[in-house]
Amino acid sequence: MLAYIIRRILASIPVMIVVALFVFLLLRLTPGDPAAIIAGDMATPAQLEQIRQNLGLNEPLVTQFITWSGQLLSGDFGRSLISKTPVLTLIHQRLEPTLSLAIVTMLFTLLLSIPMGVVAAWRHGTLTDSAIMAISVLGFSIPVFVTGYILIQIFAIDMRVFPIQGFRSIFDGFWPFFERIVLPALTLATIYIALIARMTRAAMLDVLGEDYIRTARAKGLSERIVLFRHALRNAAVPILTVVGTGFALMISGVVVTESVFNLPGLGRLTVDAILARDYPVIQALILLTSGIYVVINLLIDISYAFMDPRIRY
Amino acid sequence: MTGQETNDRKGDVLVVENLVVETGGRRPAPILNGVSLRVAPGETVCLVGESGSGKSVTSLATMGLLPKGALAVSSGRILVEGEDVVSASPSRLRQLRATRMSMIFQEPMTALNPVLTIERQLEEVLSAHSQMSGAERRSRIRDILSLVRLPDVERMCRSYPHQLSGGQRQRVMIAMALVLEPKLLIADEPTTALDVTTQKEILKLVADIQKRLGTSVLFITHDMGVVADIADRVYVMRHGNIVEDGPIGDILKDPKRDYTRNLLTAVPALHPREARARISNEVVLSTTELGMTYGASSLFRKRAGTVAAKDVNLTLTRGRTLGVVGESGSGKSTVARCVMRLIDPTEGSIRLRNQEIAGLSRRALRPARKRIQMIFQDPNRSLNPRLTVGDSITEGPINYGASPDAARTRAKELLELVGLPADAIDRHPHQFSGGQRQRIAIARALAMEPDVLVADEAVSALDVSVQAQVLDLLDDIQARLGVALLFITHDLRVAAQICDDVVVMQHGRIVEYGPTAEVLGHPREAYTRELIEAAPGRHWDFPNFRPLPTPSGGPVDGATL
Amino acid sequence: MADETTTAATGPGAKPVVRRNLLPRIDLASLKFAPTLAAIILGLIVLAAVFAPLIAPYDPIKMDPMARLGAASFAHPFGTDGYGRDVLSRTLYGAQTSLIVGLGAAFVAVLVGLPLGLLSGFFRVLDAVLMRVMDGLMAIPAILLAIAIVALVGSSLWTVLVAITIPEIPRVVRLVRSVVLSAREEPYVEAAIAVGSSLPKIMWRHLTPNTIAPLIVQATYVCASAILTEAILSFLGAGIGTETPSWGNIMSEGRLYFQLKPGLIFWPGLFLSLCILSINILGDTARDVMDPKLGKKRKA
Amino acid sequence: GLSAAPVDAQEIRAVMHSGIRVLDPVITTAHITRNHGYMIYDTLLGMDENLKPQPQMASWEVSDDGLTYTFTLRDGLKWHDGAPVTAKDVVASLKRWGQKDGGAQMMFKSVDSLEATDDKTAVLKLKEPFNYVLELMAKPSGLPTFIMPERVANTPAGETITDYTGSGPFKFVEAEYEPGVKAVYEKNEDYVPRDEPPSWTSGGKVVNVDKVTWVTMPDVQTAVNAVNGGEIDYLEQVPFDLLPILQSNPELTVEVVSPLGYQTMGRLNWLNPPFDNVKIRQAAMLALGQQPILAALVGNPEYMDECGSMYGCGTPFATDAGDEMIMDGPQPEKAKALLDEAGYDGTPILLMQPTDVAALTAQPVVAAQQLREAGFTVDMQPMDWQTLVTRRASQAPVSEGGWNMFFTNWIIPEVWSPINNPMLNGGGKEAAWFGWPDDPKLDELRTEFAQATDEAEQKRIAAEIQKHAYEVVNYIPVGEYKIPSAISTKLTDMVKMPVPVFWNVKKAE
Ligand SMILES: Nc1ncnc2c1ncn2[C@@H]1O[C@H](COP(=O)(O)OP(=O)(O)OP(=O)(O)O)[C@@H](O)[C@H]1O
Ligand SMILES: Nc1ncnc2c1ncn2[C@@H]1O[C@H](COP(=O)(O)OP(=O)(O)OP(=O)(O)O)[C@@H](O)[C@H]1O
Ligand SMILES: [Mg+2]
Ligand SMILES: [Mg+2]
Ligand code: NI
Repeated sequence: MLAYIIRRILASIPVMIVVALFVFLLLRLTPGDPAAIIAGDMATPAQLEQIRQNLGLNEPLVTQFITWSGQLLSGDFGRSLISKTPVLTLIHQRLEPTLSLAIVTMLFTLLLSIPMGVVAAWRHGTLTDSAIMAISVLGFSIPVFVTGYILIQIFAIDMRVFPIQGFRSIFDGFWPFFERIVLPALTLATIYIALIARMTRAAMLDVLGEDYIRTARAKGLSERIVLFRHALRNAAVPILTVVGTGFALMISGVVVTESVFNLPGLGRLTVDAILARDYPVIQALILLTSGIYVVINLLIDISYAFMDPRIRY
Repeated sequence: MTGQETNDRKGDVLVVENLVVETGGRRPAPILNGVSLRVAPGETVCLVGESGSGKSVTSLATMGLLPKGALAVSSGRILVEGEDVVSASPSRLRQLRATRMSMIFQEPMTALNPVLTIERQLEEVLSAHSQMSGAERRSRIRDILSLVRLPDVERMCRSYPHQLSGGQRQRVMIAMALVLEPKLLIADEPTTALDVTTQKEILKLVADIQKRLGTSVLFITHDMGVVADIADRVYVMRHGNIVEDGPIGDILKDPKRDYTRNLLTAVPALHPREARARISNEVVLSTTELGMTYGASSLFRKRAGTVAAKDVNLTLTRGRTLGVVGESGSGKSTVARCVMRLIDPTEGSIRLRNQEIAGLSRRALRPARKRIQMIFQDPNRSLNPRLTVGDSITEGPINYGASPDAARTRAKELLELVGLPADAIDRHPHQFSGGQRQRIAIARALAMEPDVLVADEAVSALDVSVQAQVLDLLDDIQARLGVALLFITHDLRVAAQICDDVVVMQHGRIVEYGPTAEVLGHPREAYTRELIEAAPGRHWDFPNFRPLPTPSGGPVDGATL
Repeated sequence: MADETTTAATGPGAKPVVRRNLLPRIDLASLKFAPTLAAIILGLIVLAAVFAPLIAPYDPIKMDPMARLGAASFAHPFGTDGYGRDVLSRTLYGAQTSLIVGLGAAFVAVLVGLPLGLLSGFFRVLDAVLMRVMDGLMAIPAILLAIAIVALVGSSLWTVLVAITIPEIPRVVRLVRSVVLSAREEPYVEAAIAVGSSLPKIMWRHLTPNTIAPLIVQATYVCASAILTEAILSFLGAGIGTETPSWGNIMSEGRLYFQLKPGLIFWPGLFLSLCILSINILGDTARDVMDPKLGKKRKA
Repeated sequence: GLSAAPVDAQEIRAVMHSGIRVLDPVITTAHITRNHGYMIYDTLLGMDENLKPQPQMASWEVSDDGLTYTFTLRDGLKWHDGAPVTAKDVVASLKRWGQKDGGAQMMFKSVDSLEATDDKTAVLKLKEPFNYVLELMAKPSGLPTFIMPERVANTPAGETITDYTGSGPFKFVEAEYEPGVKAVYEKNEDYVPRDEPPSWTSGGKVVNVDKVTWVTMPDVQTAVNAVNGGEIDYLEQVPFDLLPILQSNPELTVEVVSPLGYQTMGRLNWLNPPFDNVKIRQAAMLALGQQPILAALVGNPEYMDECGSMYGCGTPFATDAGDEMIMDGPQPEKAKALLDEAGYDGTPILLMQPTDVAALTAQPVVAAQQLREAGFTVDMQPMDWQTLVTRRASQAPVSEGGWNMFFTNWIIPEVWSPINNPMLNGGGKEAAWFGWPDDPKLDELRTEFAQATDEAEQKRIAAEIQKHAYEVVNYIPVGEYKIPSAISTKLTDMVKMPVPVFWNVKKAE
C-alpha cells in the first residue's frame, strides 16, 4: 500500500508541473495588468510601465517562468503583487475558514443525505421517495446565495440565534466557531445533500435487488443492518466518489457562500487574485489545489479498495 | 392428492396449503398453482422435480422472500409452527427467520455479500440473534466452519466470497444457515457444488443436528442418490404443481406417476461406460506444469498467496471428453479459468491447437477465443442481469461475424434444445430458475460452436431428466462437430456416463489420471476410492426401482431405509 | 423494454402457456402521473424557449429606467428589473440560454466523461495517467478558465459553455471510473471476454449500463449547476452579457433586490427548479425502466 | 445583535467601499489606499471645508516673490517607532510624491530645489511662478502629501513600500492585516493633535477609540444585514436600492457624509473610427441623456443630480458652459441627423461593460440602448474590470483589441479644476488620458489657466475650457450622485468630508 501511495504521489509530480506551466501560460495570455490595479485610475502609461518593470512583468515569459520555478524549488511561493504579503501567509490565513466550512458541511451532508438516499431507495416509488427527491432537487436548483440569504433572514435576523456573518477560529472556543459556521455550512450542504442523497438512492436501487440482500433478510437481520451494512456498502463506491470530489471542490473554496457569509476563505482569495491578476497568488493556489486533489483522490481510491475488496489497482 | 391429509397432522413445523404464486405486473401468470406440503418435526422432506417447476419459489415464499413486485402469493397459506408467514408483519418475519427457519440458497455466489468478509457475514447472524460475547462468537464461527469441512478456517474467515471456490461458498452458506440451529431448515440444492465426500460429511452434519434438536428439513435436490440417502418423505413437483408425494420407499420402489418414473429411470448409473473409440489423435488443448497461485495481499495487508493449482498436465484430444472430478476447492475452476485465459496462470504453459496462449495479450487472444468456450460454474452472475437472454447468447456469434438475425434464430433453436421455450429469449436472467439459467449458459457456449468446451459444473442444477437431455445434446454435438469437452463435475454418475478420461484432483494437484473405466472402476489412489465410496445412493438401482447389493457391504450412513 | 408476462412453468416437456405481446404496447394506464407531468413541464419550457420571440410580451432588452423595479402588474406580470425591463420576457428568453448552457454542459460532460471514465476504469495503466491529468484539470478554476477563454475568443454562449463544462468533466470521469472499477470484476464481464467481445463492446454493453443510474444523477446536477455557474460568471464579466438574458444572469442581477423584489429571483428560479425537477423525474423513470429487476415492478 | 460578536466597546468596525490591498498611498490613486493613508500618516498640510489649505504637520511661509516656500514642522511629531519626524523625511516624501501625483509632476517642473535646511525646516524654491503649491499639498485626493520616514520614502516610485511606519493618529497593526479580509488600526497614543477644531483634513485629529477595524465584505447584502444587525458600526456605501432596509432602523443614521459626490462619465476613443470623427462624437453625446442613466445607476432621486459641469456642481469652477448637448438629451433625432451628415457607416461601437464593479455596470447598458435609438450599432462587451483596464490602454484598432467607449466615475475633488481633471488633457497618444484626444487648443487653455492668478479670470478660462471640451466631445459627463453611508447611532461627531476618517469620532458604550 505504501508503495502504491508513493507511486501515486510520484506520478502526480509531472502533472503538477504541467498544471503549473499551463496556469502560468493561461494567466499571461489573459489580458489584465496587475500594474493597473496597483496604480489606480489616474496613472499615466509611464507610471504603469515603471510598476511593471518593478514587478518583473516585462521580462520574457521564459525568464519569468524560470524565476518562479526557481523560487518554488527553494520553497518560496513569492509575494502577492498587489499587497506584497507573502503568498504562503495569505493562504495560511485563508485555510482555516475553508477547511472548517468544508468539514462541517460534509458532516451535515453525510448525516442527512445518506439516510435520505437510503430511505428513498428503500421506499422506492412511494410518496416518501418522491418527497425526499423533490426536496433534494430543490437543493441544487436554488442558487446558493438565495439559500444563504433566506437562512440569514430566518435564523440571524428574525430569530437572532446565530450571527449574520463572519468567522471565528475553533481555537477561540467551540460555540463562537460553531454559531458562525452553522449557516454557511447548512447553505452549502443543501447542494451536497441533494447530490449525495440522489446518488445514494440511485446506487442503492441498483443494489437492493441483489440476491445477497435477500440472504441478509433471510438471516433475520434488522432492516437497518440490511440497508446500511449490506446494501450501502455495496453502493458505496459511486457515493464515495461524489463525496470525495465534492469535498475537494469545497477545499478549493466556494466563493458565493464565502461571500454571503463573509468567511475569509480560499474561494474569495482565488477570485480576488484572479480578478486582480495577482499571478503568484493564483499560481500558488492552483498548485495547492491540485496537490490537495491528488491527496483527496488518493484517499478516495484507497477507500474504494476498502469498501469493495474486488477493486484492485 | 395431498389435500386429504390436511388437518390430521397437527404440530407440523411447516404447512403449505394451496399456495398460489403469480408474477407481478398487469397480466399475472401463475408460477405455483396451489402447492400443498407439510413437514413434521424432525422429518426430512425432499422436494424434487423438474428444473423450473417452482421448488425455489415455494421455498422463498415460505421464507417470505419472494422478489417484491416480481412474484407474489395470491392465495394459500404458509404456516410455520402454526404461524402464518404470508400475513406476518415484516418485523415478525424477521424474528421468525434465522431463529425458527433458515434457508440455504441455491446460488451461493450471488447469495453472499461480495464486500463483507465471510467472518463478518457469519458473525452478524450471531450478534443479531444471540447474546454471545465477541469471543464466543468468534469461536462459534470457527467451529461451524470446520464442521462444514472448510479447510484453512482462518483464511476462510478473512476471505471475501470471490476468493472462494464454488463449493466453499456453498459451505459458507450452509454454515450460515446452521449456525443458529433453526427449527426448520430449507435447503435449496445445498450440495450441488460439493464433491461427494464433502457432501456426505455435510449430510451427516445435518442429520446430527436433526437428531440433536429435532430440526425439520425441507431439502430441494436433483440428486436422486441424495434423496435415497436422506429423505423420509418426498414431494415431486412439476409445472408448479405437486404431482406426487409419499414416503421415500414408496416413491423409489413404486412411483405412481409417469413423470416420477421417468425421473428415476433417467438417473445415470454409477458404473462407468466404456470409453468411446477415438475419432482423432489431434490434441486440441494441453497444459504443462500449469500452476496458479492467488495473491492474497490486498492494498492493506501483505499475505502469502493461495496455491490453487500446481503442476497440472492435461491433454485433450478432438472429440473426447475429459472429466475433472475432485475435492471442492481443489483448483478445478482455477484450471478452467486459466485454460480460458480469464486469469493469467502464474506458471506453466497452455497450448490451444499448438498455439501457446499462456502469455498472449488480450488482443492476440481474441481470435483464439472462438475456439474455446466455457460454461461457468455460477450461471447467475455470468449472465449480465441487464441484458436479455437473447442478447447474451447472440453476443459471441455476432462478435465473430454472424448476422444478428441468424444469431437470434440460432439462439432460439439452442434454447429449445436445452429445454427452454424459445420465447425465453426476450426475458432477463433473474426471471428464470437456477437450472434454467444454467441451461442458458450452456446455450450461450454452444452458440459459439467451439472446438473446446470447458464445462464447469454445467449440469449440476438440472434435474435428471433435463440433465439427460442436455448430456445427450452434448454427446450429439460432440459426435457431429468433434468438440473436445473438459467436463468438471462432482457428480460421479455423470462423469461415469459421459467421460472418456478422468482426472482426479486434490489440493491443487492431479492425483489420478486415466480412462474413466480405469479410474472409476478400479481406482488406484486412496482418495479416488474414498470418492467413489462416498457417492450417494450407491445402494439403489434407480432405473429398476430396487436396491443394489452394496459392494462394500451394509447400507451407507445416514440412509433412512 | 418489452413488458411481457412470463410463461407459467416452463419445463422441457411442457408446452408452456405463452402470453406475450409481440410489440411493447404503450399502456396509458401504466404511465405514471409524475413522469407525464414532468415531460409536459419540460416540453412547455422548451417550447417557451423556442417560441420566446412569439410569446414574450416585450423585447427582453428594451429598458425603461424610469419604471425600474416595478411590481407585478397587468402589463408586467412578473414585474420589471433594475433597468425597467420586463422580467417575464427576460425569463422566457432566458430559457433559451439557460437550457443550452445546462443541457449542453451536462451532455458534453457525459459525452466526454463517459468514455474516458470507462477507459480509465478498465485499463490500469491508462488509469494512472488519465486520472492524474484529471486531478490537474479539476484544479483549474472555472472562473479563470472562463476569463481566459472569453479574453481570447470573446464572450459568447459557447465560451461560457466550454468554461463551465471543462471542470465538470473530471468529476464525471471519476464517477464512471469508480463504477467501472467494481463492475469490471463481475463474472459476466469475464463471460463477455470469453465469447470474444471486443473492448469497446464490453464497455458499451456490459459496463456502461452500470454507470447509467449514477450518471443520470450527476448529469442533472451538472445541468443545474451549469445554469447557476453561468450566473456567477456573468457577474465576474466572464459570462453571457446582460443583453442576452439567462435565468442565471436575471437571478444574479436580482440578487441585490432579494429582500425588496424577491420576484426577480423567484420567477427564473421557479422555472429553473421546475426544469431540473422534471429532468430528474424523467431521469429516474429512465433508470427504473432500464433496471430489469424493477421493470416489472412499475405499478400502474 | 443578541449573539453578535462581542465587540470591544472602543472598537469601530467599519465596512469601507472596497477592500484594502495596496498599502502604499503614493503608488496608487485608489481611494481606499488614500483613506488608509489618512489613518496612519499625517499630511504636510490639510484642507479645510472651505477648500483652503491649512497647516497640519507644518506651517508655511511664502516669500514675497512667491518663489520660496518655507515649511516648519510643528513640535511633538513622532514616528510610530518613536523616532522624531524631521524635515529630511518631509523632503524625501515630497520627492516621491512628486514623481507620482499628476499635479505635483506639473509643479515639480517649476521647482528649482527642495531641501531640508534643518531638522524642522524644509525649503521649496521655484524657478517660475506656480500658484498651486499649497493647494496641491493640501488636497485630500489624488495623492495627498503623506509624510513617510526617509528610509521608506526612498523606495523607488514604481515599487510598493513594505514598511508601514507613519506618524499619523492611528498605527497600522500589520500582524492582523489580511488582504481581502480586514485591516486593523490602533490608536497612536503618542500622537499630538493640533489644537484647532477639525475641519476636513485640517485641525486637530483627536482619536477617541482604541481600535478601528476595516472589514472587507464582498457581498453588499451581507454588509447591509450586518450593519442593520449591529455587527458593524459603519458602512461607507449603502447600495441605493437597499436604503429602505436601513432607513427604518432607529439605531442607524443613514446620511451622505461627503458633501461632494461622484461624477460619472463616458469616454470616447479618438483614435478609432467612428469616434475619430468629431461629428459622430457629437452625435453620441446627443444620443445620451443623463436622467435614464442615473435612474438605472442610482434610482433614488434624492441621491442623484443631473449636472453639466465638468468640474462637478457646487465647486468653485462649476459652470454650465456648453452643456446643452448633454443636458437636453437624449435627442436621438438630432443625433441621427448628425450621423447622416457625418456619413456614419454603421461601424459598431465597441462599448466595454465592467460587470464586477457595481457602480459601473449600469451606465453602458443604458447608454447602449440610447445609442442604438439614435442609429448607432453597438457591440457591448461584458468583461471584468481588470480586462477593461487593460483593454482601455490599447491604442490599437477595435479588431486588434482596441475599443470605442467606456464609462467610469470620479470623485468630484478629482475633477474639480482643469488642473486636476485627468480627462482635460489634449496631449494625444503620448500624454492624454485613455481616449487620447489630440487637442492642442485644450492644452493651451489649460496652461493659460495655470498661470492665471485672478479668481475671476480662472473661472472664465475654466468655463472656456469646458465649452471647448464639450464641442470636441472630450468626454461626456452623465451625471452626479452621492452615496449615503450607514452609521450606528453609537458613533458621534464624525468629520464630514470626502475622505472618511476616524479621528474625532466617539463611540458610545
Ligand atoms: N422473478 C421471476 N419473475 C418471473 N418468473 C420467475 C421469476 N423467478 C422464477 N420465475 C419462474 O418461476 C418458475 C419456477 O422457478 P423456480 O426457481 O422455483 O424453479 P426451480 O424449481 O427452483 O428450478 P431449478 O431446479 O432450476 O432451480 C420458473 O419457470 C421461472 O422461470
Ligand atoms: N480470487 C481468489 N483469491 C484467492 N484465493 C482463491 C481465489 N479464487 C479461488 N481461490 C482459492 O483457490 C482454491 C481453488 O479454488 P477453485 O475455485 O479452483 O476450486 P474448485 O476446484 O473449482 O472448487 P469447487 O468444486 O468448490 O468449485 C480454493 O481454495 C479457493 O479458496
Ligand atoms: Mg431452484
Ligand atoms: Mg469450482
Ligand atoms: Ni424487459
